Amino acid sequence: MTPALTTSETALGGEVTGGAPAVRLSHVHKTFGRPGAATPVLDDISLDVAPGEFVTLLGASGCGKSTLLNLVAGLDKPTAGSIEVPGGRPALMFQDHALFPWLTAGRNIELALRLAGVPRAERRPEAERLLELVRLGGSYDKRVHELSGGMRQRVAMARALAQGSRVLLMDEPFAALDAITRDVLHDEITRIWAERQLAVLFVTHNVREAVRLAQRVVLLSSRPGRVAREWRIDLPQPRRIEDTGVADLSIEITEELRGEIRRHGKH
Amino acid sequence: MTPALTTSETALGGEVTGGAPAVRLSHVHKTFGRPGAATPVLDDISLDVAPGEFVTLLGASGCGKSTLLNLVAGLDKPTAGSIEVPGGRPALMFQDHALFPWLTAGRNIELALRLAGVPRAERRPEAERLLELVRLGGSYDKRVHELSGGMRQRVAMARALAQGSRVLLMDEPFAALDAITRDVLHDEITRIWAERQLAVLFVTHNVREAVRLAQRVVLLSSRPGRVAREWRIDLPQPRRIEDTGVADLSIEITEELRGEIRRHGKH
Amino acid sequence: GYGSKSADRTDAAPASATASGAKLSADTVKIGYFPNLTHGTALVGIKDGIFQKELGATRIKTQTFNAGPAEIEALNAGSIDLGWIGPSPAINGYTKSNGQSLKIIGGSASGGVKLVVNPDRIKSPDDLRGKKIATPQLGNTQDVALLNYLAGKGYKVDAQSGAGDVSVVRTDNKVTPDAYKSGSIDGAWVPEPTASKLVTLGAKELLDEKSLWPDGKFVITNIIVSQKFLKEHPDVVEAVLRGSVNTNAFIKANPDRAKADANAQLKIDAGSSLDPAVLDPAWQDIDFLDDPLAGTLQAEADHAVTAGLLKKPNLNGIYDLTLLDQVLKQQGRPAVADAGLGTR
Amino acid sequence: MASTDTAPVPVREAPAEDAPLRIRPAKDAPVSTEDLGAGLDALDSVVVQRTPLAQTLREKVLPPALAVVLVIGLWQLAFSLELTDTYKLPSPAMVWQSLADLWTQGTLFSIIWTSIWRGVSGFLAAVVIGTPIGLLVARVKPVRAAIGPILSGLQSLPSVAWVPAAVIWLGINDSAMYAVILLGAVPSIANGLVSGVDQVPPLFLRAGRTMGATGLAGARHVLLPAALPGYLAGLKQGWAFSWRSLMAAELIASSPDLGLGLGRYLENSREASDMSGVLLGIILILFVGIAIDLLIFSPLERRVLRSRGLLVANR
Amino acid sequence: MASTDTAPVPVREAPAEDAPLRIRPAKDAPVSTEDLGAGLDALDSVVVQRTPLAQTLREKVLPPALAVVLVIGLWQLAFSLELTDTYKLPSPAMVWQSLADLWTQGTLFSIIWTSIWRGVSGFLAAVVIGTPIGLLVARVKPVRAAIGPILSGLQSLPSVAWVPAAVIWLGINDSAMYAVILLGAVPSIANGLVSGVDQVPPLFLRAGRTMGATGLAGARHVLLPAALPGYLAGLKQGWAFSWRSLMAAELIASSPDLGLGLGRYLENSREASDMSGVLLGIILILFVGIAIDLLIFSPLERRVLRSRGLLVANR
Ligand SMILES: Nc1ncnc2c1ncn2[C@@H]1O[C@H](COP(=O)(O)OP(=O)(O)OP(=O)(O)O)[C@@H](O)[C@H]1O
Ligand SMILES: Nc1ncnc2c1ncn2[C@@H]1O[C@H](COP(=O)(O)OP(=O)(O)OP(=O)(O)O)[C@@H](O)[C@H]1O
Ligand SMILES: [Mg+2]
Ligand SMILES: [Mg+2]
Repeated sequence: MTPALTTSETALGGEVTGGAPAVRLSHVHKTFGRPGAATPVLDDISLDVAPGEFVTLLGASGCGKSTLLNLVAGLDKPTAGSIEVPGGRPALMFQDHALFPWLTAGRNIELALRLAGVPRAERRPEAERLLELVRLGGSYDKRVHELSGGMRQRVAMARALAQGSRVLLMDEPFAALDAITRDVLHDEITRIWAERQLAVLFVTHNVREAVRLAQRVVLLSSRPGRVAREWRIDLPQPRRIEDTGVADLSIEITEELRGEIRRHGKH
Repeated sequence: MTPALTTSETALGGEVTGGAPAVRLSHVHKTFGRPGAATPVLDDISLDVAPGEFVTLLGASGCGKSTLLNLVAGLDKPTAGSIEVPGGRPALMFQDHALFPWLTAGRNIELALRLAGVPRAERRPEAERLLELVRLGGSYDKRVHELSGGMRQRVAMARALAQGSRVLLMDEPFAALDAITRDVLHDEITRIWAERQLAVLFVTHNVREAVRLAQRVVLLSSRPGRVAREWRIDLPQPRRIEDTGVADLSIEITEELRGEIRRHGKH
Repeated sequence: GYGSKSADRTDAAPASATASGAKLSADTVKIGYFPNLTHGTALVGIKDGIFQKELGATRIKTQTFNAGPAEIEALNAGSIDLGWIGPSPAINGYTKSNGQSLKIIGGSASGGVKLVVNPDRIKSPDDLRGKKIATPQLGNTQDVALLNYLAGKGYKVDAQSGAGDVSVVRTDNKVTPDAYKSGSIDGAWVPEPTASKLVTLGAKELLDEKSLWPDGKFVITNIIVSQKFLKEHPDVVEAVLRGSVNTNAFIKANPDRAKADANAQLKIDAGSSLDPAVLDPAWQDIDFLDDPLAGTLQAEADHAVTAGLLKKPNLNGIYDLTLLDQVLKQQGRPAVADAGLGTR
Repeated sequence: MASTDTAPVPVREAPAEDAPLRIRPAKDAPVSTEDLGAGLDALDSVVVQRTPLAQTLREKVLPPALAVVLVIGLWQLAFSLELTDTYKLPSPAMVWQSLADLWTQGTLFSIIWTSIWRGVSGFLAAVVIGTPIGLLVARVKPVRAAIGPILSGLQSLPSVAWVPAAVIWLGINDSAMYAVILLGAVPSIANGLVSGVDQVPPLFLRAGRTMGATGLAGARHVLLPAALPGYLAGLKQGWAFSWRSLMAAELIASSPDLGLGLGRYLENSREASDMSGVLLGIILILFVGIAIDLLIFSPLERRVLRSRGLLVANR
Repeated sequence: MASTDTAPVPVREAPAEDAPLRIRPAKDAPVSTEDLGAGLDALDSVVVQRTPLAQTLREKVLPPALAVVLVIGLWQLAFSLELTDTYKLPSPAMVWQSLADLWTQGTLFSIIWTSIWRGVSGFLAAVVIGTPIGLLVARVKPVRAAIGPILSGLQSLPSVAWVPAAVIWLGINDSAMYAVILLGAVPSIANGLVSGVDQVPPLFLRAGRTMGATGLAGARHVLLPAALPGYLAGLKQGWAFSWRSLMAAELIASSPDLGLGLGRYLENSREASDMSGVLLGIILILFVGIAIDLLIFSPLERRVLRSRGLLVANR
C-alpha cells in the first residue's frame, strides 16, 4: 500500500501556485445571528485543498470547524468571500451521524449509492462491502436506533464513502470509537484516500490522529476562527499512531493548540 | 485540592466486602430483540460501585457500555439479574447530549435544578455558575441548535451535575472536546467528585482519560459484554494525563483491550 | 336472515319499471319532490304509476329533497326538470333569478298548516306574549303567516331577529319536535306532518291557518318547471300535469287507498313510514287540488313585504298555466286563475 | 488555569423523595394502571416479543370491549331508570331492533358499502391531490405565503357551505359529492403534510442534500419519509374530514342513482323522528370510523413509529 | 489485522450531473421561484435578519394579495363571459353589494363576532378538555386501547349527527351549540396531541426521567413541550373542527336568544336562494378562518419552530 503523492504545492497560508484546487475558500467570513447581536464565527479564512490532498483541521471546541465544513458542502452560505468546489458536490460526514432513522443501516448506504447513480443490482453487494469495511458486516438490517453510538458513526462513514465524491469532508468521524477500531479505520481511510485520489478535509480533536492521517494539519484559532498555523506532515505513509514521529509532532502541535486556546481566555 | 479517599475495598470481580455500595449489579443479563432473533448484549455482569468511587468503563464500540448505563439509570430493565441503586435516582449524561431543543442552554440546566428541588431564586445564578464551570459562561441564552457539538456535550455535563445526585453516570462525556478543554474538565470533574463524594461510572474510549480519572478501570469484553478485567489505579491525585504513570498503565490496558477486541474477530 | 324482508323493496318501484308505449320528446323527465305529506300528489302519482301512464316510454327519474333551497339549486343545475315545492322557495327562486329560472305551472295542495302549542303554557292567543313559537325558517310561508297573524293580534316582533313580544324561533322541521320535547319552544306554526307529530307529543292545536283565508284555501305546494325544459319539452310537462290532475282526482276518490300509497312511497323514499297517529290527522287536513291559488301567493308575498322580510317582489310572469288549463279543458273543467301573474 | 477561579459547586443532598432504585427484570414489573402518575411513567420493556394470543386478547381486545360493555350498560341503566322518555332515549334493544330491520330488509351492507366506497375513493383522490399541494406549500416560500393561509381557511369552511355551490355547478350526482369531499379533505391532508415537513429536523434535509437528494428526489427519498409520522397524522385527520364531508354531501339529495348511504340513512331517521334509527346511524358511522382506524391507520402508524424506534419507549 | 481482507472499494466517478459548486454569499443568491426543483431546494440563509418593511411586504403580503386578485379576476372573467346565468354565479360586484348591505344595516360585525366568540370560546373549552384526554390516551396503554379508536371514530362522526341529541338533551340554546362544538373539536385536539406525543424521540423522555421529570411534572416539562409542534398541528385541525361544527350547530335554529352568526347567515341566504349572500357567507367564513390562521396559529407555529431551529433550514 503506497501513499498517493499529493500534487499540491501548498504553502503556508493555503495559496496554491499551480493546478486547480479541489476546494478553494477565499476570504470567507461567516456570521450568525441578527445584525445587532451578530456572532462572527469565521473571519477571513482562505484555504485551498489540492486534489488528492489530505488536510486535517484542528481547533478548540466551538471555533467553527463544523461551520467551515458546512460551508464547503454548500449547506450554508458565507457572509462574505467565496467558496469553490470545482469537482462537484463533496460528500460530508456529519458530526451527528445524520443517518435516516426510517431506513436500516444497509439501506442508508444504498440510498447514497442510488443517489450517486449506482445501478440497482450493484447496490446491495456494494453496501455490504462498505459495512464490512467499517467492521459492521452483518448489521445490514439493523435500524439506526438499534446501533450503538460508535456503530452509527461507522455507518455514517460508510455512507459518506458510498457517495463516490472526489471531495470528502469528515467531521470528527472517529470520536466515538475505541482506539483499536479507530486504528483499523485509519488504515482503511488512508487506503481509500490513496486509491481514489480523494481530497479530504478532516476535522478531529485528536492531534495524533490528525498527524497520523494528514499531509497537512491546519490549526484554527477561535473567536473568531482564523487559520492560526499550518504544518506539512512529511512523514512517510503507512504511519502508525504510535510512531515516534507522529508523537513528537503531536506534542509540538498540542503545545501550539494550548497556546492558541489559552490566548482566548476561558471561553 | 486533595483527592477524596475511597472507602471501597472492591476486589477484582466487583465484590464489596463492607458497607452498602452506591450501585450494585448482580448477574445482569440484557438481550435485545425477539426471542427468535435475540442479540445478547450483556451477559452475567456483576459490578459494584462504592459510594465516592470513580469507576471508568472501557470496551470496544458496541460492546454494551451505554446499555449498562441505561440499566443502572433505570431506563431499561435487565432481562435477568438485578440492579440496586440505594442512593436514589442517578444522574445520567447521555452519549447523544439529549438536551431539550425547546429550551436554551441555561434553561436546560435550570430545569434540572428545578426538578431537583432547588428554589426558584437560586436557579439562575446556579445555572450560570455551572455554565462557567464548563467554560460556557455567556452561552446561557443560546439555543441547542446554535451550539457546536462540543458545547452541547458540555451543557449536558452541566445539566447532569445540576441534578445533584449521589451517583453520576457519564457516557463518553468528553468525546467531542479538544484536548485542552478536556484537560480543564478533567480537573473540574475530579474536584467535584471529591467535593461531593460522588459515585461515578464513566464510559470512555480514551484509555489515558480512563486512567487519569479513575480509581478503578473496568474493561468489558464484547459479544456478549462481560467484565473482562479490572484495574485499581493507585496513582495519587491530582494526576495529569501526561504523567508517565498514567501513560504506562494506559499502554498496558490498551494492549489488553487490543487483545480483547482481536479475540472477537473483525466485528 | 339477511334480506329476508327485502321483497317489498323489489315491487316498490313499479313506476319506472313499467315505462312503455309511445315516447314523448324527452327520454327521461327528472322530477323532484319532498318525501312529505304536503307533496302527496307526487307520492301517490309515482307510487301508483299514474305519471308513468301519461308519460308512456319517457322514463321518470325521481329525486327527493329535504328543503326547498336544495330543490331550487337542483333545478337551476338541471338536475331536475320539474318539481313539487312550497310557495316561498318558488318565489325566491323566481325573483332571485330575475324571472329566468322557473315557472309555476300548477297547484298541488292547500292547507295542512297549524299553530300547535303547549296546552300547559298557552290556552288562548292572548297567552302568546313572552312565549317561544317556532317556524320552519326565516321568511318562509309559515314564518310570514305567523308574523302577519301576530301583527294582527297586536304583538310587536322584529321580523329579522324574531325578538319581540313573542319570540319567533326559526328551526328546522326536523328539529322542531325535539325542541318541543326539550321545552325550548312553547308552540309552532308548522305544516303537516310536523303539526300532527307535535300533537302526538302532547301539543294542542290552537289555530288552523285555513281559518285565516277566504274559502279556507291557501297554497302550500306548487308544481314548478325549469323554463328551459318547459320550452323544449312542453309535451312532457303536459303529460306530467295530466298525471297530477289525475292523481288529485284519484286521491279525492279514494282517500284511504291514496293515504296508504303515500305512506308506502314515504317508506321507499325516506326509509320509514308515518305512524297512523300522525298520518291520519295530517292527511285529512291537506286538500289536494290543481288550482295554484295564485291569489294567495300574491297575498303571502304582500304579507312578507309588510313584515319587512322581502323587498316588493316582482312576481309578474311567475305562472304559466297554459298547459294546466289545456289539460283541465280536455277534462271539461274550468281554467284556473293566475291573479294577473301569468305569462303574457 | 481558568478552571481554578470558577465558583465552587455547592454540595446538595439528593431530594428526599428519591426512593432507592431497585430494578428488576421486565417480567416482574407489571404496569400499574391505577394512577395517572404511574400511568404516565409506564415504561415498556424494550424487549419486543411476539406476544402470545392470550396477552394480545387481554391488552388489545379487553379494554375496548370493556369500554363498549360499560357504555351499553350505562345506557341500559339510564333507560331502565326511566331517566327520560323512551322517545328521547331508546333502549339498546330498540336500536338493535332497528339494526335487525335493516338486516332483514337486506339493506344494511349496501348502506354501509355505499358510504365507504365513496368515502374511501374520495379520500384517495384527496391524498393524490393534497400531497403535491402540501409539498409545494411546505417547501416553496411564495406558494406558502400565497396559499398557505387559504388552505387553513378552506379547512375551516364547513362542507355544507359548499353544497349549494357544488349542486349548482355540478348537479346532483356523484361529482358533486366528490367535490364536497375533496374540498373538505384536500386542505386537511395538505396541511398535515406541511406541518409534518415543518417538523423534519433540518439535519436530515442537509444530509439528503449532500447526498444529492435535491428537488423531487429529495422530496421522495428524504422529505416525505422524514415527514411521514406527521403526514400520517394529517392523513388520519384528512380521513375524518372526508368522511364528515361525505355525510354532509349525502344530505344534498336522495335519488335512486345516488344510492342510500349512512348519512342519508341518519338524515331519514332524523326526518322521521326515529330516535333509534338516529342512534343506529350514529353507531354505524362510529363503527365505520373505528374500523377504518383500527384496520388501516393504527397498524400503519405503529409500523412507521416502530421502525423508527419511536414506539418502544414511548408507550 | 482484520481490515486487510476486506474487499477493495471500487473507484467510481462522481456522477456526471454534478456541476461544480460555487458558493457565494447569501445576498447574491435570490431564491428562484421558477421551478419546483429549485423551489424544493430553496434554502434560506441561516443569517436571521430583522427584515426590512419592503421585503416583508414583498414576501408576506404580495403573494397572498396576488392570489386574491387572481381569483377575483378569474371570477369576474367567468361572469363577464356569461359562462352561466347571473343567478348561478353573481359577479364580485354583486357580492360586494351584499357586503355593503350588511354594513349599512350595521349587522356585519355582530354576525362575525357572534360566531367568532362562540367558536373561540368553544375551542378553548375543547383544548382544556382535549389535552388531558390526549395525554392519557397517549401515555396510558389500557386507556389507549379502550378509547383511542373511539376518539378517532368520534372525529369522523359529522357534527349534524349530534344536533338532534343536543337539542333533545339541552334544548335550543348556547349549551347545545357548545356541545356540538366540543364533540367535534375535542377528539381532534386529543388525537393531535396523541400523534404529537408518539413522535417525541424517546431520548427526551429518557432524559426527562433521569432528571426526575416523571408523572405530571414529566408531562409538563418534557412531554408537552416535546410534543408541541405536533400538538400545534392538532390544535390547528381542532380549530377547523370547532369552526365547522359551529357552523353546523348554527344551522340548528335561529332564535332571538342565539343571535345571528355566520353559519346562520349563510343558511338564511341559501333559503332565500340568494347566491350572492351564499358566496358572501362563504367568503366571510373563509376570511375568518384565514385571519385566525394568520393572526394566531402561524405566528405561534413560527415561534415554536424557530426556537427549535426547525424553521431556518426548512423553508
Ligand atoms: N445556527 C447557529 N446560530 C448561531 N450560532 C451558531 C450556529 N451554529 C453554530 N453557531 C456558533 O458558531 C460557533 C462555531 O460552531 P461550530 O459548530 O462550527 O464549532 P466546532 O468548531 O465544530 O466545535 P466542536 O468542536 O465543538 O464541534 C459556536 O460558537 C456556535 O455557538
Ligand atoms: N434498542 C436496541 N435494539 C437492538 N439492539 C440494540 C439496541 N440498543 C443497543 N443494541 C445493541 O446492543 C449493543 C451494545 O450497544 P451499546 O449502545 O450499549 O454499545 P456501546 O458499548 O455504548 O458502544 P459505543 O461505544 O459505540 O457507544 C450493540 O451491538 C447494539 O447494536
Ligand atoms: Mg463541530
Ligand atoms: Mg455507547
